[in-house]
Amino acid sequence: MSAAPDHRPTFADVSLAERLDKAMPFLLIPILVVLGFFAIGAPSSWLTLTVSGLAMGMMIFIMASGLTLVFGLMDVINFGHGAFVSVGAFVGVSVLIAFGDWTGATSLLLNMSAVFLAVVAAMTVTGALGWVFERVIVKPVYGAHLKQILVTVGGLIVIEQLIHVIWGPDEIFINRPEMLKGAITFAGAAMEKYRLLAVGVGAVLFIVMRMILRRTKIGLIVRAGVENGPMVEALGYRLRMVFVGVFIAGSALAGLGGVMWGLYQEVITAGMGERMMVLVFIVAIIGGLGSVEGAFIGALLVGLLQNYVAFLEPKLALVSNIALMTAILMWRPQGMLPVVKAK
Amino acid sequence: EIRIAHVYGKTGPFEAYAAQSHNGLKLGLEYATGGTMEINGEKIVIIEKDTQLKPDIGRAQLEEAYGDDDAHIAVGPVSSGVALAMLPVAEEYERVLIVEPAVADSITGANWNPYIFRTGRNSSQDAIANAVALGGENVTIATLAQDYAFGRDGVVAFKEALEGTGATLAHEEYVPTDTTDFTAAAERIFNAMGEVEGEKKLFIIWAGGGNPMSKINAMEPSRFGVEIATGGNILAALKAYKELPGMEGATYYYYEIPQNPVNDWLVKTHFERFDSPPDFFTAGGMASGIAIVEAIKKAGGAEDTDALIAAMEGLTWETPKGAMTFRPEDHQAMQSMYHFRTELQDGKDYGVPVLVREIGMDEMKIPVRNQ
Amino acid sequence: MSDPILTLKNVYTDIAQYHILQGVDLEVPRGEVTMLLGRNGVGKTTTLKTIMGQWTAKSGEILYNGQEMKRLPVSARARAGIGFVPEDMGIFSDLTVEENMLLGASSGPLDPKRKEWLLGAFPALGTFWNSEAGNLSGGQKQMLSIARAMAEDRELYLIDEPTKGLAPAIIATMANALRELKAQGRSILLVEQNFSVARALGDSAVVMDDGSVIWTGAMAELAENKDLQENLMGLSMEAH
Amino acid sequence: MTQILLETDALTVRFGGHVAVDAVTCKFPAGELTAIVGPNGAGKTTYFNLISGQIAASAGTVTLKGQDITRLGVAERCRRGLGRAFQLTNLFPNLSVLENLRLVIQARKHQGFGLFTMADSHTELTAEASGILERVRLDTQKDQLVSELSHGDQRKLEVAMLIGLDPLVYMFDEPTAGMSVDEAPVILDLIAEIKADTSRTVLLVEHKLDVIRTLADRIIVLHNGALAADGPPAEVMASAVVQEAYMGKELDHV
Amino acid sequence: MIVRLISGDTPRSPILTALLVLILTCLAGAPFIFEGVRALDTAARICIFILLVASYDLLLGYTGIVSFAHTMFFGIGAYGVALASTHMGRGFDALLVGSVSGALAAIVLALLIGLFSLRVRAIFFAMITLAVASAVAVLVSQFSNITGGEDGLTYKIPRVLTSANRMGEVMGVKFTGKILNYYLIFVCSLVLFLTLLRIVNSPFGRVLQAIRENDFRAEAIGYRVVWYRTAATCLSAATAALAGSLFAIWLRYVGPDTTLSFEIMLDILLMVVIGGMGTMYGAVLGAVLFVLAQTYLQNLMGAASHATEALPLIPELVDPDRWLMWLGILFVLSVYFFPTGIVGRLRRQRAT
Ligand SMILES: Nc1ncnc2c1ncn2[C@@H]1O[C@H](COP(=O)(O)OP(=O)(O)OP(=O)(O)O)[C@@H](O)[C@H]1O
Ligand SMILES: Nc1ncnc2c1ncn2[C@@H]1O[C@H](COP(=O)(O)OP(=O)(O)OP(=O)(O)O)[C@@H](O)[C@H]1O
Ligand SMILES: [Mg+2]
Ligand SMILES: [Mg+2]
Repeated sequence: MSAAPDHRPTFADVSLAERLDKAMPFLLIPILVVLGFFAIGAPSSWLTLTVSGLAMGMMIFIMASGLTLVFGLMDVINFGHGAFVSVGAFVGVSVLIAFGDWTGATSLLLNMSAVFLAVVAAMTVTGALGWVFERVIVKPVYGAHLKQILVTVGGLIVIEQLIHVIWGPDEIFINRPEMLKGAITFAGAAMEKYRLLAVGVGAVLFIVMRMILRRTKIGLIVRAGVENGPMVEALGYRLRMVFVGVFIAGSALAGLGGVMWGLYQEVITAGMGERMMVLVFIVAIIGGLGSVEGAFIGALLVGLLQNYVAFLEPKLALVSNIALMTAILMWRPQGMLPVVKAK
Repeated sequence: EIRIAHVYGKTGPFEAYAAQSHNGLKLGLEYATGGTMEINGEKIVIIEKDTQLKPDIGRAQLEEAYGDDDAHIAVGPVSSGVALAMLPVAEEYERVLIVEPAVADSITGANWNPYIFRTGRNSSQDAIANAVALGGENVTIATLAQDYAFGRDGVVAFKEALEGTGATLAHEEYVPTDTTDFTAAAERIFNAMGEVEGEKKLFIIWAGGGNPMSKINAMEPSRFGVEIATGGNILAALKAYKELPGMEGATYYYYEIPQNPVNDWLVKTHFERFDSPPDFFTAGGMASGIAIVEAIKKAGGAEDTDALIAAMEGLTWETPKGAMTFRPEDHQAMQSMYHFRTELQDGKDYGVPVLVREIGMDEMKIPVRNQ
Repeated sequence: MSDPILTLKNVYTDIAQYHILQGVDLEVPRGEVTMLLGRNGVGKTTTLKTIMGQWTAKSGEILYNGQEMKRLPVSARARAGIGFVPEDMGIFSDLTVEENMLLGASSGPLDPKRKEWLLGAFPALGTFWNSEAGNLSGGQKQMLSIARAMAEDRELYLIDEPTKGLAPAIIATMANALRELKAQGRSILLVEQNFSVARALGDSAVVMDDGSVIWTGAMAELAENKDLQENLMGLSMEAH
Repeated sequence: MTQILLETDALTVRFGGHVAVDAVTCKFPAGELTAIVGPNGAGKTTYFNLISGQIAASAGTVTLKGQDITRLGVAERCRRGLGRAFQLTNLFPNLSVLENLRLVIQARKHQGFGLFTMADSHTELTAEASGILERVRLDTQKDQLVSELSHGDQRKLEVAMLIGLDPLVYMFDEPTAGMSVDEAPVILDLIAEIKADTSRTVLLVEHKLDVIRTLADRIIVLHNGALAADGPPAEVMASAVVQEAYMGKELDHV
Repeated sequence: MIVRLISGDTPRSPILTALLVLILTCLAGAPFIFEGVRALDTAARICIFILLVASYDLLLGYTGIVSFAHTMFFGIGAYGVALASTHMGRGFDALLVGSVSGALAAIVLALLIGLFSLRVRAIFFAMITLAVASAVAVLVSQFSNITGGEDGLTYKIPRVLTSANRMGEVMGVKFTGKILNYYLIFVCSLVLFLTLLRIVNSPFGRVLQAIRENDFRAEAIGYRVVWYRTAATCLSAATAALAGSLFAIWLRYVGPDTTLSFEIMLDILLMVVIGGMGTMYGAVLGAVLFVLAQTYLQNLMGAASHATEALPLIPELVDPDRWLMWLGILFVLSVYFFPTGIVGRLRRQRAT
């Protein structure tokens, strides 16, 4: 066929500064770690703080990962996420208590099996709950932020109350499995074993999520669907199913986050997830909506910064997260690595 | 009839504490009236009001209790903030309010008025009891507390009380209430305590969620020779003590500690009714219930508030914790506290506080601060 | 020729309380370009959307390959082999051009041959392959919308005013692309205001007025007959 | 010589490396209608955006009546006399037609910060707005919400709002796009009327050649962001660049 | 006259008019119509929340700005009065100084936040205000030597306004200072509400609506959107602060939970949405309904659970202790049943 007349637009070189600007988010963490080293001085303290900060970041990432899907990709402000975290913790802890023999044994295999079972149970329950939540509560309010806030807060309250009904109003204390107690000491620094586990889980989750979103069209379908659902359907995709699926995945991840967080806190309450919501939203925002990488970097930044600041000047620890968010949004109004543009 | 209003946070985060307190109150009234629920032939009516843990609602509920329901005496609430908002209402309506179990010192301190009595312990009592339990020659102590009024006041009282014991306070660490990661705080404490000689203790004052104890314990403070210490808590929270056998501190109540007829009755009845031991706040609730009955008996009725106040000032009565006395100056109930050590026991999935020594009410010099 | 690929029989469609389509009958013969013509607001877009399922037909039949489609959801109709270029272009503006194209190929990866063919017709898309589609110029968006519908081989294409905002040179290449599709045996239902395009491409024509079809016949016949044009569409289209 | 109202000097914008508008220098005198043509993606809309301030220039200046306005914001430029209608309708959908127009006139009269008067008591605004609506033949629909209007009526309102703004420089971006053959003439007549006012200047982006032939006093051609031709219509239309790059081969001969 | 008073913004629905008149009458005569302290307290709370919600509606409904920092301004006003009364002693001068300085502080803070909205997207702005508001709440509990921390501040207001001031009987009701206090609140709320109503119906109000509809175009026709947004934020903040001052005068107590908590923020949001955004009258209906539900739902449930005692499961679900759950369900249902709010629904009913 005859080609159209070709118009070659003029392209100028992209400057080094612009290229560096692109890579900047990935450099933030090494920069922060180095700055931390000089500010703290004592190497063993620095090592302890760095490792535990990274681990804390990983746990925050696990909780924020589901939100990155639901809030970042699907553009649903779901305060119910906090309730899913709590439910995940309660279900997981119930399983762990039921398998008390396994968690009490000094066998890593048995311990991990119990934790694995707890995670599976928690994710199943929160995933199912997410399905109901999507159908009953969220479906009518896609695209309407204010209403999403109201109905999901309503859902949050109801789920928290149901936790009270089912598990009673008391907080539940739980001890970690035997082999996950205590710390490994290395070069004068103590690293909790449990945190090392969290690092592993977080890293695996990160890689898996990245792969799924890169290799499949799911991310694209959701983003396109948020902007123009009818068009996505007209291209032949069953958008509803994709939305429901992603919502379930996000809820299940909240459940995973709940188990991890519950085991970290060793005490669980119905409001535990709700209390993390502001932090989790901060992570999703500074990372850039819909970006797994962004949320990952954001979570690690938050974890590290919290620890460094709390060590150097505890009074400032309170505002460190908000200062971080403000600084990043001033620098990049859409967050660090936005996949979806904020409206 | 005698109308008693229980104004407390039935719903909200402290639902569990509220239930304990309410059961305790009812058991107290039952015990003191010998099961009749009548005083001098007059029936006791309990009116329940839910503060939802909100100060403004608490206040409105108390006004309603005094104003619309015409309650003679009110009891409650759980939260200090709510209690403080309620205090002026008692003065305005000129009715007695028995505060139980809110702990803030200022309830019987700066914000006190003559209509306020408190059966629960106050923060100073807690702090001083702990100082007595932990202090000693050649002991160095660091504190970790929440960075708000409750935490700071607690440390100040603890510090004052420590002076007489020969111990020194080496470091005060404050962290935000919602802290979840205690690594930084622990590092700071270890850095401060690492070089110190002698016995080293880290005293943790913590209220509500979060669980600094086991998190700091996981960082192996024993590397620096630091032992963790803290006060007592509700049964559920004692699970966290399991990790710390041998830990010492002072507690307000644990059902196996006090040996007296009232407590025996309480434990027995509680097991019968609820199939569980009475907890931290059950004892306090019961103490307030018994106090009400004793006071009304002594005053010859609940109608005349001035007579009631006169009867209550200096009143000594029996509670699950032994005798208590409302001291006339600030209407705070003087009471014993218990120095404990945690032990692991078969059949209990928590660290059991075992009595080391009862700290009698005369041993603690609780300052009067309502002037 | 075999039976028509698409047949509408007496289709009625309401939007809210308005009766928009009032008994539309039309046929799209297999392997041909059928023009859907008419003045503004007569219901051309509504007809396409009803076929696609974005509006629900209240009554009547919509037969695709002889199968009733009225109850099928939108996505099922698309999977049955219908490509759609909507009037408002339906660009996913936050996605890149590449991502838009990937979504166009809904049943698998984007075939490299097809991609090459489309970029030949619309070189601007290749130039901005990795840019955000929202930043494209008006005409470039229109090209993307057309290319996206063709990213995958479909049996029937529904195309709503593809030439608006396009420069004359691009209109010519687009017309060529449609011709090539036809040569491959694909069928096209095309709504168009630009009469020279209609005349150059159309095999048959369907003219609508006020929610129903008022004339059906060969495109050549309509193109020849100025009086007929004036009768059916108010103005002779040649004049503008 | 007539006064130069608007002037762009080496006006340039880059998106990343892409130079979308490339050093365009051009003067627009009063009393003239300039048509801007060029292939898709040539930078016509972007050029408008640069003039009206919707995007910031990477280099070059925009001068209005001799004053450099390159650093001013959109609202400020508008207040100084740059008026713009949009390619895609861009109205206040849930307000009435009349209210849309009143807002424009209110803006021109700087009455936006009246806090304690009742908006409806400003009858002079209503009167002027009604007058304009009559001119574009929208007066019967003035109490309807804009979202309930048909596409063509929305386009008319778009033009009416630009008239209500009464700017020195009128900028139209494909005003007749998607408009049917019987609606377009109303708009074109209005544009011709504006053009007749010698204190104003009109810039018009169009792809329809017949519209350009009837209205334009002058044509400028943008190609890959750069100014490729500038001159009287007949001359420009005949030039090889325009033939080759813009119009391609006539459809009928393919 | 009345039409001028309500700035020409008539309710445009007979039912709505009837409801508004009913509410106004009930509030105006509350001390005489209803009995008991609880009822008076509820009426005062309703007045204050109408004002607070209306001020939020100016921001959300008219300007389209989603902010979670509204309780922060409410709190600033309340703390203004509390601090002034604590440090200057009881007296009207303290109330005045407290209210005015509270409103000024709110304006300054709103200015800062408003300028911030220059840079970030709407939804991020919402999240930032959420974070800022929670940080302020934490700061208040931190600076306990000034603010009383978690425990809040208790203080005295002029004796004239307390029940200790007995002024004889009116229509068989003991007319105390408390009733005087109520009328102070009622009148202030009414005047401020009418002022807000005037503002939203002024030329300025129309520009705000334009900005909500299409800020891009508003800018393009010559309105400096940031200025208008900032002005709206400041006005709304100042009004919220005044509502806070009234609340402080009524309660004689302030604390973070009563004035700053996120829960109150959500209540406000719900009231705006149930009532109908961008209508002002929606604020009235929303506040009345919600405050009534909040106050009496528990009692109602108590009665219900009593009545259903014999049935299985149901009494447990309607147990008064589970009232929060029903509140949650109310959140969900009200959004379903009143997508355009009660006012929107009533007005549409007339239209069709
Ligand atoms: N969402 C809607 N709500 C109400 N009426 C509508 C809606 N969409 C279209 N209409 C009306 O339906 C009628 C037909 O519209 P349609 O878009 O099908 O016309 P068209 O033939 O495609 O016109 P055009 O040539 O302008 O694209 C018009 O009168 C229009 O006003
Ligand atoms: N915000 C932006 N970011 C990146 N590129 C942009 C942006 N805006 C425009 N462009 C690019 O600049 C070029 C010029 O676009 P412009 O919209 O000005 O074209 P146009 O001449 O109006 O074309 P059309 O006739 O198709 O409307 C296009 O290639 C477009 O992709
Ligand atoms: Mg159409
Ligand atoms: Mg353009």
